[in-house]
Amino acid sequence: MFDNFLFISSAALTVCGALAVVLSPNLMHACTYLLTSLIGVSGLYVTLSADFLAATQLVVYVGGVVILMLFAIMLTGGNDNKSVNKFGIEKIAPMGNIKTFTLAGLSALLMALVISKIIVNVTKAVPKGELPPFSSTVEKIGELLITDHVLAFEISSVLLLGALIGAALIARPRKIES
Amino acid sequence: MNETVVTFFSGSHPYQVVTELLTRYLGFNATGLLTVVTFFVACFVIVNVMALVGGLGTYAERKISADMQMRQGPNRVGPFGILQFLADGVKMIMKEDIVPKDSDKMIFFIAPILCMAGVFATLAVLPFSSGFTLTHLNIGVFYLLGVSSVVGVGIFLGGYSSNSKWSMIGGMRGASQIISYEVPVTLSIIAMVLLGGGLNFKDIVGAQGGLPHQWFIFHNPFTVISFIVFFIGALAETNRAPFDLPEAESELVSGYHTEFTGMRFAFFALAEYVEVFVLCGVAVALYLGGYQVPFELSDTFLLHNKIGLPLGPARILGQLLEVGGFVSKTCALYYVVIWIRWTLPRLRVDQLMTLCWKYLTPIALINLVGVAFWVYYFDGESMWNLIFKSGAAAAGGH
Amino acid sequence: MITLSSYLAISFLLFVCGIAVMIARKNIIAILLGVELILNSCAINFVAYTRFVNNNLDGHIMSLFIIIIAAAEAAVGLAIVIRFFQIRESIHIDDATQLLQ
Amino acid sequence: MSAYNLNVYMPVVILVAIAIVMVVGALLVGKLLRPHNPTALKEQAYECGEEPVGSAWSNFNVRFYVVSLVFIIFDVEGALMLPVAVVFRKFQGIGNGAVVLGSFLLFIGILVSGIVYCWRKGDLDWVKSFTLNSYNEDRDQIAESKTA
Amino acid sequence: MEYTLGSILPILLGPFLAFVVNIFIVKKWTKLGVFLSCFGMFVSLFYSFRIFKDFVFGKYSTGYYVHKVFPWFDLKAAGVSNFAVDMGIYLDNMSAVMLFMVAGCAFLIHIFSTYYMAGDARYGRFFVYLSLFTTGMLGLVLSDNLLSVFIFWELMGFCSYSLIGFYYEKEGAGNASMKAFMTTRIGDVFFLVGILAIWTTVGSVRFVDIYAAIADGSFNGLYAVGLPLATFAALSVFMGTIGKSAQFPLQVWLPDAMWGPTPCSALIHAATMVAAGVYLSLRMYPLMELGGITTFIAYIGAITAFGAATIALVQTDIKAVLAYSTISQLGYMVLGIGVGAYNAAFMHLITHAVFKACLFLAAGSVIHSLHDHHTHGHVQEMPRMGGLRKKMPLTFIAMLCCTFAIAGFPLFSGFVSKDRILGDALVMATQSKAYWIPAFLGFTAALLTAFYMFRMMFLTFFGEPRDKDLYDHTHVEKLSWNRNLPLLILTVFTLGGWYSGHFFGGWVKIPGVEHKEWFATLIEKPRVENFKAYKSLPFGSVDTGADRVFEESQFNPDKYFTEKEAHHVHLVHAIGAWASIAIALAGWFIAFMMYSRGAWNPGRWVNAFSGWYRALQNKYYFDDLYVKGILQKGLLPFNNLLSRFDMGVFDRYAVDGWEAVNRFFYRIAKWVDDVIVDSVGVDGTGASVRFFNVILRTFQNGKIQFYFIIFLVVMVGYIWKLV
Repeated sequence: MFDNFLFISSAALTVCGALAVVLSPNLMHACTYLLTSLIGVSGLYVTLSADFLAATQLVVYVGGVVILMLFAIMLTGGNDNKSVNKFGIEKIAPMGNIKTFTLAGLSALLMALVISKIIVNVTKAVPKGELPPFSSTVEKIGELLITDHVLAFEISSVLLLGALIGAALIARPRKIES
Repeated sequence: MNETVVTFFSGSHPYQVVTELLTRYLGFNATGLLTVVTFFVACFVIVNVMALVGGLGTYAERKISADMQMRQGPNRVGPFGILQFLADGVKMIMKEDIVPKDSDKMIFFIAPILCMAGVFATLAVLPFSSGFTLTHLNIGVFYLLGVSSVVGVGIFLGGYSSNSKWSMIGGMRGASQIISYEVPVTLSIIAMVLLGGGLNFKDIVGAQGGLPHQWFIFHNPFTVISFIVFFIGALAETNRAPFDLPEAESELVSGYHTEFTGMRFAFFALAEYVEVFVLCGVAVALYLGGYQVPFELSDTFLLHNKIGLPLGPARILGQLLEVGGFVSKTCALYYVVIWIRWTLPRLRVDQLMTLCWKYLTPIALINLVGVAFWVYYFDGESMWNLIFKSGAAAAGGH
Repeated sequence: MITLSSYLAISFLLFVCGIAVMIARKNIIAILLGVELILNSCAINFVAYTRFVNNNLDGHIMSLFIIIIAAAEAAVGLAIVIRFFQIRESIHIDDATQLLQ
Repeated sequence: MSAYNLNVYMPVVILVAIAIVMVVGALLVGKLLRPHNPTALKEQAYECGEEPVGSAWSNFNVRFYVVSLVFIIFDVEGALMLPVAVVFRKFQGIGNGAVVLGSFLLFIGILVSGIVYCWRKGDLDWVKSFTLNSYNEDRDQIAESKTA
Repeated sequence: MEYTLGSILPILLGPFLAFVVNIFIVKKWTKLGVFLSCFGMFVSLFYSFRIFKDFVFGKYSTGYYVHKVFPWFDLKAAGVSNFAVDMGIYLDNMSAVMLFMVAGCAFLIHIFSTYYMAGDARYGRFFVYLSLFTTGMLGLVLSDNLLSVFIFWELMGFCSYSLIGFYYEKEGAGNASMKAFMTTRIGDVFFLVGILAIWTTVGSVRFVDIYAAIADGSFNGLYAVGLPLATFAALSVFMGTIGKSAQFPLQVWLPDAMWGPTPCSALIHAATMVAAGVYLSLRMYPLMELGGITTFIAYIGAITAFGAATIALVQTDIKAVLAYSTISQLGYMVLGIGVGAYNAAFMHLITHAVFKACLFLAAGSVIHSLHDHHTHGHVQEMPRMGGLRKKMPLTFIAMLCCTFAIAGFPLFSGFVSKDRILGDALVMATQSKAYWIPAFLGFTAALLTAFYMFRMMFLTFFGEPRDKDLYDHTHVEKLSWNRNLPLLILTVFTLGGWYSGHFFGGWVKIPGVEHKEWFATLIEKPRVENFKAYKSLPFGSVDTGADRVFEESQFNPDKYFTEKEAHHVHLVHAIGAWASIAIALAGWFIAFMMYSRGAWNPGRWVNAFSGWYRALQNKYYFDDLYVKGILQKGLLPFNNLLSRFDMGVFDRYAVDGWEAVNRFFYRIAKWVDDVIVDSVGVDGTGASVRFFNVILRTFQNGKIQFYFIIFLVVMVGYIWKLV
């Protein structure tokens, strides 16, 4: 009962958020809608009994990536010229125009055709299993992280290091040698 | 096992009787319905209590600051002015709701909701007692971190949406301050999780005891520093003085909620006060023994078999004792927070960032490593245990 | 009845939305939003499969690393955007057609 | 249905719902009680009584971004370290504490080198040596190189 | 027996981790880095002493060894059958003694270097190399197979290259480092060939497997390039020794190695680099024996010992004398191997390491204090020294003791070991005529050794100062922990009693003290038959050794002889011992007469043997031979020949002829070009390019979203096909 409610509400949140991201003409609003979509995904993780992932989704995406995006919007949105949009160069172009939306719609349709075909085939192949009982995943993930996936664990730290150094290097204003 | 307030009650006789009766009269299995109702009632109670806490927080703040400044403070409404917050509430709801013309209306509406939702969602795992906690999630602390990070987004959007320069600066400052101080706080929490061996508050609190030497704060030298780091970080995360730069009245008028009037402002304020309470509660649960009562007085077995109370009242009394322990410790911390606000001057923004990144974060990292080494070398024994053991050995033990 | 296909459908919708965002938008940051959507849809797929098909936690680990990579990607990507904006005073994707400056 | 199910998340949903209902409800109820007579002056953003010049949504300093960048890296690091921290004592119990400690320390060490880098490069300084000047110079140089 | 990895690996990891950390920190935090290096060495010393104590004086019997193995790579999975290489640790008495010696000497040299190198511009970098160098040697000693021996061997080669060329601003240092590197490389190539030869036969390169194979007779009946395989392999491996330990044909690099800072010379000449070659030969002794090349080895050793000693007679540079004495002493060790004096050779390795390290450090101490105020350099020339014993008494004592040791005076360590080698050489000579020459050369070299060492002593420390200015500017030596302490500690260990058990020779017996010949008891030839039932243990397991407690060996030199033979051997040994003493005294006497009393004029000898003198000064023209003979006469003409062929034949006929052919076709082509290509081809191509350009430009527009759409379309096509 509650499972279904949680699933449906999270799914609705996710999908509606995603659609709103597509349709919103305002970048800041799109980012807010992305936030709701991400929270919905977190709810979906909960229904899949991936509780740790749900929390990670909240911490990393909501607390991190979205704020990063918001900051980036504010850092790039400054232009006092009134003839342009708040966040772009031209009024319409940054958030798309009829041409791009048509293109996007066509591509999305194309993808939809293909992926629906995949999904149909896959669901035929996979036996319809009941949901296994809900269980906690934190300890199991911890064990996996230091046994089977220890290399990935360590390498991810290297990845993060690279991202940190690279991004700091790029974002830092510096003098360019001519 | 994931325990909730429902599992606590569902073991009791009256609850089962009610379930049976309802099932009989309604014609379907009423377990689910009763679960929802129980949860709803519990949530409602806790939300109301928290609203009360928020209200009393403002009152306490004013009264304590008055005490410190040798003034009277609010003293007209009710005895000692204790009903002042109700009067404030009424005033708030009667105020005109002004939405700036150039503002982003949608986000202007959403921002307080994000703050409120983020703060209230943290209440779900706040461990008032072993039974009366809404739910002991397996990812308790981590969940709390994730949900409370929504507040940062709320503050940023609040500052952004009003299209006022003060608000914008306040919002940027608030968001960057909150995320910055989340780093040392997270690192301190990881150290405690290492000691407690679980993210669940029940595990962490259960690993501690009722007496101070069993608390994690005095577990080893690192945890003391860890507590200080956590506490400073919590102050900054809730934008409390001396870290109230996002709403620094002398610089930014009123910071990110400059343009919010009436109830919208009230919600921001309420969210802040409740968040302070919640973070004090987390500090208590992580470091100060949580709901543990000294000498295990709250033990149902003790109350039921040794003292002779009936089972039901014994359980309830035990839980109430635990709630009392938790709330009293939390209120003590709350007092410290207010005390700090009226004692220390506000930091400058560069000092704020320096404190976070150049002092607290390295200290928290070293602490984390230190705690990990402690757990490794002493097998998780607290320093008191080691002292007692070595003392016993010196006194002729084996 | 919640089945694998319902999750697949959601991730499918998310994916398509992401693609649409990536093509329709001319704002680089908005395009990055689309990338996030696509990454999330993949992560949902991983978790759903691991839940319904083999019920171990490998999919969770995979999703965890997707989240990590998404965070790193967002950090670096946005840094590039900011740098680009500093140089070009624009975040229009069609202004970013040349690698050199 | 066992007690071990998704019901544990019910309070979360209820609390969030209460929060939303509270805000919306208070605003709706307030609408009936409070006065509503807006004027142009009232609806202007308050900037100490002066007329606002331009939009507030303007370009901000990069330092906010660098801080949030370091933060997100640590955020992810925390998310990865928590499960390991949880199982540390368990592995310690079966005598494998050293392995976990080793990988844990290696993980931290690699990231610490990152923050040390940022520290050395001055990314953690709020008041940086580079300010608008170098930024403008930068732009001028690019403009020159473009024209040349 | 409880040797877990935790008690063995720190030996290697101490200096290695110091090296790794130092790479990063030493430039900035030099003092900390130097301390780390020394501390890493101390850790190594501590653990190796523990092993030394347990193995040599502890409860573990002689035949005991620890062998821990872990798989390095295994190609079975990749389809290559039976190709798996294991790495491992092999510990027995010999490696225990060796480890302690290496770690001890290296530690003291580290300490001394803090005195010697302080103030140098590359003070920190020196320690980086030093740590890595020591790691290489320790790793080589701990290795259980030839492959990892080779790896560490090359690691040392690299380090010696860096250390010899440490002052790379000086041209000589750069050349010397390259010379050392290239010369040893020749030996290394042969060594690698030897490893491969062994691997093809045994299927493994572990020592224990090789021993087992020798015991099983796996080498019998196999031939390679006309030689029995065992001989071939033994020769190849011995070539490695020749290169690394600077034996007769490849000895040229070692004297030049003194271009490096003196402490590193001490390390290269004493404990590490050159010792590695001899150590390898000792490890592979059963193979040499099987290959029947012991006589060859004896000759090589004797020639080296004698030749180097003669060259040392005429050197005036204090370090050069020591360098040639090193070659000479290495020759003794190899001679010992050749005449079957296994443990005497090994003992000489150890004793030589100790006194040679001490000698070099003492020389360093002398050189460092002699500062030329005109050239602002240190003075190494003996003619400018003299009378220094008053200025630096502690160094003098250390150097004197070492000189006694190397000259083979009784009571000192050199006597104990060298006498045994010479004694055994004499025994072999009485049994086989072929050994007369090595024995004779050995005894002669002993005489020369005593002579040139005392010559060095007299020139340096006795008499009147020959360069008054230099002498007056030299400070009187002050006792300092990092200058004198390493010297004095090493000096203590130049006493023979530490090695033989008899502090006063065999004659004076202290009542109540058991004289135990631990060295002779515990170090013995690998008895290959013991390894037939060998079973290796997985890496990291606790080695209980229950299945490998071998028969205790009691030192009994008569064990292998009948009573009559034993009597003969004893007699010959006694003769050899007395002869050694007499020879050492004679050497001292000649030097004394020449350089202290001045009774005999060395110049007369020079005049009398002026041809020999020039030959000696030019090191028997070996460098000239290699450079002018082999390189210039052999390789350079070959090169020239090739180039002449290139210019004369190839250029003239092939290239020029081709040109003529081309010129003909050019005429035809020009016409075709003008008429067909230009009008039709070029213009047409231009038009078509312009046409495609229009199409392609729309694709190559730099717009990411456009690319993305293309990508999507292609992907959709693929998926549609696949699903």
